[in-house]
Amino acid sequence: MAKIKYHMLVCGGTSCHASNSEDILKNLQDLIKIKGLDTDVQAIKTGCFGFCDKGPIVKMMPDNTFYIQVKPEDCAEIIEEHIIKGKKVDRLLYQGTASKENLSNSNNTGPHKKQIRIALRNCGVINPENIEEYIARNGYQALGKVLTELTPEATIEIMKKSGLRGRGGGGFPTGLKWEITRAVKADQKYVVCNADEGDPGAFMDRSVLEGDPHTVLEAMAINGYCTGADKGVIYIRAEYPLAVERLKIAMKQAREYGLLGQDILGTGFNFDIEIRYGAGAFVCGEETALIHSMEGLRGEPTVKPPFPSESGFLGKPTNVNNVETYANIPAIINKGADWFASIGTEKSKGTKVFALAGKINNVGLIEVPMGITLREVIFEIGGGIKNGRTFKAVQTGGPSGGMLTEKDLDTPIDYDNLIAAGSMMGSGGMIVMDEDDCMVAMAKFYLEFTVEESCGKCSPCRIGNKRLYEMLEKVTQGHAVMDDLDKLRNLSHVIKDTSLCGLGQTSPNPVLSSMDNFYHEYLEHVGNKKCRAGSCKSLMQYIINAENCIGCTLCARNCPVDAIAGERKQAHVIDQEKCIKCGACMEKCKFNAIFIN
Amino acid sequence: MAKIKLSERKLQELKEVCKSFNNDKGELINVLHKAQSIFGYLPAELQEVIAKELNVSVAHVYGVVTFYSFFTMTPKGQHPISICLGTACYVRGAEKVLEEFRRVLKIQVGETTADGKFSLSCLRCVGACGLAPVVLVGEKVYGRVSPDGVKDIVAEYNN
Amino acid sequence: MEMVKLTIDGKPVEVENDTTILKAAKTIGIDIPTLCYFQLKDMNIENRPGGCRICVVEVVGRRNLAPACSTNVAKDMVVNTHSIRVLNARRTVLELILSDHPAECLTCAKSGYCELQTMAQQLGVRELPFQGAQSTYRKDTSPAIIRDVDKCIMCRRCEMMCNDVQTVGALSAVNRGFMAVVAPAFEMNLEKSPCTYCGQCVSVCPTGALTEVDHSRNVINSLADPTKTVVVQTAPAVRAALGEEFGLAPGTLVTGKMVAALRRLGFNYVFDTDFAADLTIMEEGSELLDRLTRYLKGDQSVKLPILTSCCPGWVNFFEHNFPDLMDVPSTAKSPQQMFGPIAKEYFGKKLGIERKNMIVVSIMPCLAKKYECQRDEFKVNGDPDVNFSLSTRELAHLIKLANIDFNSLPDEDFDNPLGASTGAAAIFANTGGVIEAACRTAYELYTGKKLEKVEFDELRGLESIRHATLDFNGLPINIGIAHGLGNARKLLEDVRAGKSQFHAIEIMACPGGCIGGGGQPFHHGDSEIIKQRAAAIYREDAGKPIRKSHENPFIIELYKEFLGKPLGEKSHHLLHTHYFDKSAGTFVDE
Amino acid sequence: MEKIKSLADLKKMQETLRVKNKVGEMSTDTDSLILVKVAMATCGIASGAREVMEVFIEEFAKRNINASVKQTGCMGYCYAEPTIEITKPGNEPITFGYVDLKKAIRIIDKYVLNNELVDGIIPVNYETIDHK
Repeated sequence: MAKIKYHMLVCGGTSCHASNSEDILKNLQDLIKIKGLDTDVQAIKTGCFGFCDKGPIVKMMPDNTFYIQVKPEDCAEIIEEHIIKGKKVDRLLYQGTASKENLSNSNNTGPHKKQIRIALRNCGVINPENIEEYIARNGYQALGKVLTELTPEATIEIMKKSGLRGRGGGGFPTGLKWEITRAVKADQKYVVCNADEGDPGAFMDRSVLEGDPHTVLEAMAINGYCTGADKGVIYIRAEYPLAVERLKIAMKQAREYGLLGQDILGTGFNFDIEIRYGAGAFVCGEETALIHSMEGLRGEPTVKPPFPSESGFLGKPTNVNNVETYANIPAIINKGADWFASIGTEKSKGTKVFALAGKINNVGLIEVPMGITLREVIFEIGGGIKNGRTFKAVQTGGPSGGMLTEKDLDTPIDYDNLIAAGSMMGSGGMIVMDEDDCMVAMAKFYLEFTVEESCGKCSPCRIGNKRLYEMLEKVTQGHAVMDDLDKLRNLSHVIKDTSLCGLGQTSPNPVLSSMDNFYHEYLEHVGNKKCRAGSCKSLMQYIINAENCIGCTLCARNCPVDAIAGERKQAHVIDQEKCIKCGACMEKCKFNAIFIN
Repeated sequence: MAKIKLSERKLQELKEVCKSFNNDKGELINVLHKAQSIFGYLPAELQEVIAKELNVSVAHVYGVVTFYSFFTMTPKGQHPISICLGTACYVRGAEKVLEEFRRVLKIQVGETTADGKFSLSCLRCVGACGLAPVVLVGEKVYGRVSPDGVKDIVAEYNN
Repeated sequence: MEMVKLTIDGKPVEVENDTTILKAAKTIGIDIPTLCYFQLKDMNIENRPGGCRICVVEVVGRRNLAPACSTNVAKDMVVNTHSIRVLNARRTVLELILSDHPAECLTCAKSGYCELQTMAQQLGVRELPFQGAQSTYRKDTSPAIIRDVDKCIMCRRCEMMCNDVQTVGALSAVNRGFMAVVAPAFEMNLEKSPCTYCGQCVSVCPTGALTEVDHSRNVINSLADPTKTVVVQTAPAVRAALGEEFGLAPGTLVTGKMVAALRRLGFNYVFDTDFAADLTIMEEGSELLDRLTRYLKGDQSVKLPILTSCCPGWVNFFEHNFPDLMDVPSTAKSPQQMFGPIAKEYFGKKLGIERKNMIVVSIMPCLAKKYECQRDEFKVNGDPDVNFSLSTRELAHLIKLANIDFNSLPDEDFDNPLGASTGAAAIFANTGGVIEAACRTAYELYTGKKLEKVEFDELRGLESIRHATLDFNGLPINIGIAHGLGNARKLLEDVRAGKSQFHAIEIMACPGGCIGGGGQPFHHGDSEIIKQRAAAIYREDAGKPIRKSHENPFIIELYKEFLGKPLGEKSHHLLHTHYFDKSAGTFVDE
Repeated sequence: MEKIKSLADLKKMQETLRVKNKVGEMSTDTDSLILVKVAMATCGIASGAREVMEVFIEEFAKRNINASVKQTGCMGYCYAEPTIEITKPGNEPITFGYVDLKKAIRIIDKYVLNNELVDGIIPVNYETIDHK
């Protein structure tokens, strides 16, 4: 059946492409033909390998030889030596950790991969609708282990030792949270899975639930065992029908296999889970708001303390963790706290899943060890900026986070470093922006979101964010004065300082961080009435170049607001007061006489 | 507000739903979800019935309905169109797509066309950021939508 | 309880560890400003949403500012209530609130009483730095209450009162974010909601978002009309609170000055609702005795307990919520509504004044009375028995309008015959008062013996639900008392479930009874004021020469001359009413 | 389904399943079938993964190819949806992106039948923790 013996994979990622990978491919293909190898050997372009700094890359299969920084002129040597003689071309080999002497014989399959999948270990691997595939991949063994071999205290000790911190954004140590809930005495306790992923541009939790629902169920049961709860509730966005469907299937199967319900694995431990639905309220990601929503109330947060660990769902002690946090737990139990703690940085252990999106080539879901730099994420895994544009900023932490710029690219990503850099980990949205994105408009975009999602309970968030938004609107419309920028900053600080819950306490972050990093853009909007990204419509001007205009009147006839005046056969003029910047004139002009200023 | 007549059969179905939740007021949001899927929206009359079934005040039900953006008190169009305005879609030009929909359908966000065929709404991230900008028509997801593609999408449903 | 030591503004303080910073500060004379926070001590009423953020203070070591109203003290905590950071934040937050509040102070009904206005003054706001969109809503005028929720600051006090205290459920927070506001379902008119018009929302609203419907202009017009004979009746609770509006200490009885002021305002006859209260006791007490005796004789058709029916808020409440129990309350009209027909049909006829030429005005501590006097069953050919009902606050306003120096007025007496009353009528103002008055009469009529002590101390107090067993000559009579509709609901649910042990239950809709009514001068959460009013009412009773309703000579005369006997045919026609099932009330028009 | 009664039973079951399913592991058994996994998370389905999966099932049946097609979760390559992964006996799994109906047929013609690769291969750029 198999006819082709050798595959040569040539990276076709943007950055390799920029360094002549196209020529490499062509050379290889030509050589294969010339040498009459085309029945045995095939060279083909692939997607990005994610090692752009080592590109262009050529990977040989099936022996997995990894050639780096290949030049078009190297192709003949590769064909001659590797294919015909069966000898690797040492000088092009990726060395990695292997010693020089053993290079040819080493089974090195290329640079160490930037991504490690722990939370996503089963996503894209197993059929999420089949519990047996999960079981085959060690599924429910962690639960079995804690129920039969470990006390709740010992399990909590493992969790603490692993250094796992909440992946929902706050970064609170998970083991400690469990310990606190365990310590509260009550006749009934609950564990909750927060699957109300609401950050615009984030889909980590959805992917886990859609790809590996059992891991969440298993981890919740472990949590229940540790904290003393026999009931679990998954609070999930109604916007995620597929995740809900797969969770339901998973729950049904787990019950059938006796992995949820009474007397799990014959240990006498009872635990079951129900689903409650969100209904489109971002604030319900906040613990207390989430709990009120689960109780059928308006999802308004309440002042903490009391914390949910003392008084949560239905007034009972409740432990809330997010989906990604749960997804790490079975792996930690199976492979040990030390293993987990060996990954990541001193204070942030393990990996983090990010939803990489925006103006980036490889939009996708990635899981990287803590401590990786933004540069690696954006330019290697992400394959760089789309359409060869220039990187401007990356937004992390969603509406609670901030903009990180060029200067932050080499900062190792962890909870504390991101806060120090003026942003935050957040739940894992990572939106890349290029030079076409106006930073004031981005801040306004996030504020618009916050204004829409504010619950309205406390005045700084309810009214303050609205005023922030209005001021930003003034800036983008060119109506703001310098005094407004000071007001913007002061108000931002007051909102952070006085808001009731995390939403308001972080909502001004996009404003503050864009002001910190791109103050010149604010100044330009206010002082010069100019938007360098060209995205603030009000600051755009359509202008008719009298040189090119022949006075055909087409533009004037197509202007929906009669903003264009001029005699036939004479240059026309646009009344900037009337112009609504619809662009119809420019579209119609056949003489390239209209341009944007 | 003129009174509308709710279908007896659907009302019966709703009452069964409430019963299946033990008429527990803590299940209000679950009940509202089901009610909206039965009736397509949550008119005032329906909220009164739900309040009675769960033994809570109508004001409370309305307070909850108006808190969550998923719930709607106006009937959606036959083909509800939702434009994702999540960050990924935003930076990839979702606003222009929205504008084009408004222009083509001649309605604003939250409105339904006169023939009841289309309604327009915005939502925040369906998690398909890889396909940004994303538009939903009913359950169907359209990815990488450009303003130019808007007419074609509408045309698909106009015959 | 463990004690903790902490420092507030450099001063050491030691308090129990579950004390809030706000309360701890108060013990050492530091008054942290609050806006949404509201408390009626001794009545278990507290509103602490932590929403306005005016009370924020700096706690050393804490990342953000802490709301003093809902942050508990901790050991060695160091609190600063007026650092630059706090002052800037507090003023900015207030400026934000003001930026979404109509700047209509000059014409606002609440001007001078508005807590937001006071706060702006206190924090020295001199300009409004934030301009922008304002959240605006439809105005809503019901028979008793005006909602102008453009002025709502989302303190949630009204929502708490309406739901947690009164369990009426007319109001809820609705919408989200900037458009969030407190409103009835579908933001429809209150009139279409299960609102009882108890007015407790109005009495706690810090701003002009909720105010009473003002009828004082109608009264002024009537007084100016020479063809009209204008008769006024004043409820018992008014005299114990009206003085507050003129700077007198809470609990000052101003009965005589009030009468004098009303006379100067031009009322032709200044009568007293207390007279009608005595009349109520005759009817309601007789009904109690009648039901009791028949019940004791084994009459299966008799319903016990009997519930008092003086309180219109309470009547509205059970019409909405307990239509299945409509045969339980007494059929006796409230004193206000007993007064109306007696004034028009008895007094008016006696003087030869045609019904259409007599205007009856009531001064009430209550907003539900405004609705009550407009009910159709209390009208004859469209002419209401009581034409207008003014609140205590409106009366004060009217007095000021007429340039009357209230405090220097002499004490004057009510006119006769409808101005004479007993101590039993006076205590109608307090929770437990109606039933005590009824018992004074019922005891004597039932046992035929004179009471040695007219005070029933076991029926007094401010506890939310109280019960007592009285000895009617060897017959134990179980009395239940509830004030606040939430407490009433509990007693009613027992009745519905057949678990109630009581023979008679007194219910008043407002916490404290009528002295805490929705039409009284604003107490701003000071429960001491309510206690002082209650004490004043008991003083009024103690000072009366006659303290039992059935001994009121004018009442005796009224029965002899006009009514015949309690529960007689004429009484039935003029002094008793019936109730309506309003449970099916819908917001949606047919 | 009989409930699993103990950890030992669970482990026993896992062993059986591991052999039976050879889930996600490189196949060493040259005789066993070809495994096609289709990423069926929201993004994938929105881009047409369901239709692609159907094509594979139909074509394999039509052509009598000994293969198994199954759905799985997100593989992470949102930019290249729909994505599929093919494991041929004795070979490393290969991931293909931008798989539309036409391409699905091409993949069968070229790779499945002739071991010839087609454009749009996505190099796997992550490691998944070892489960042994």
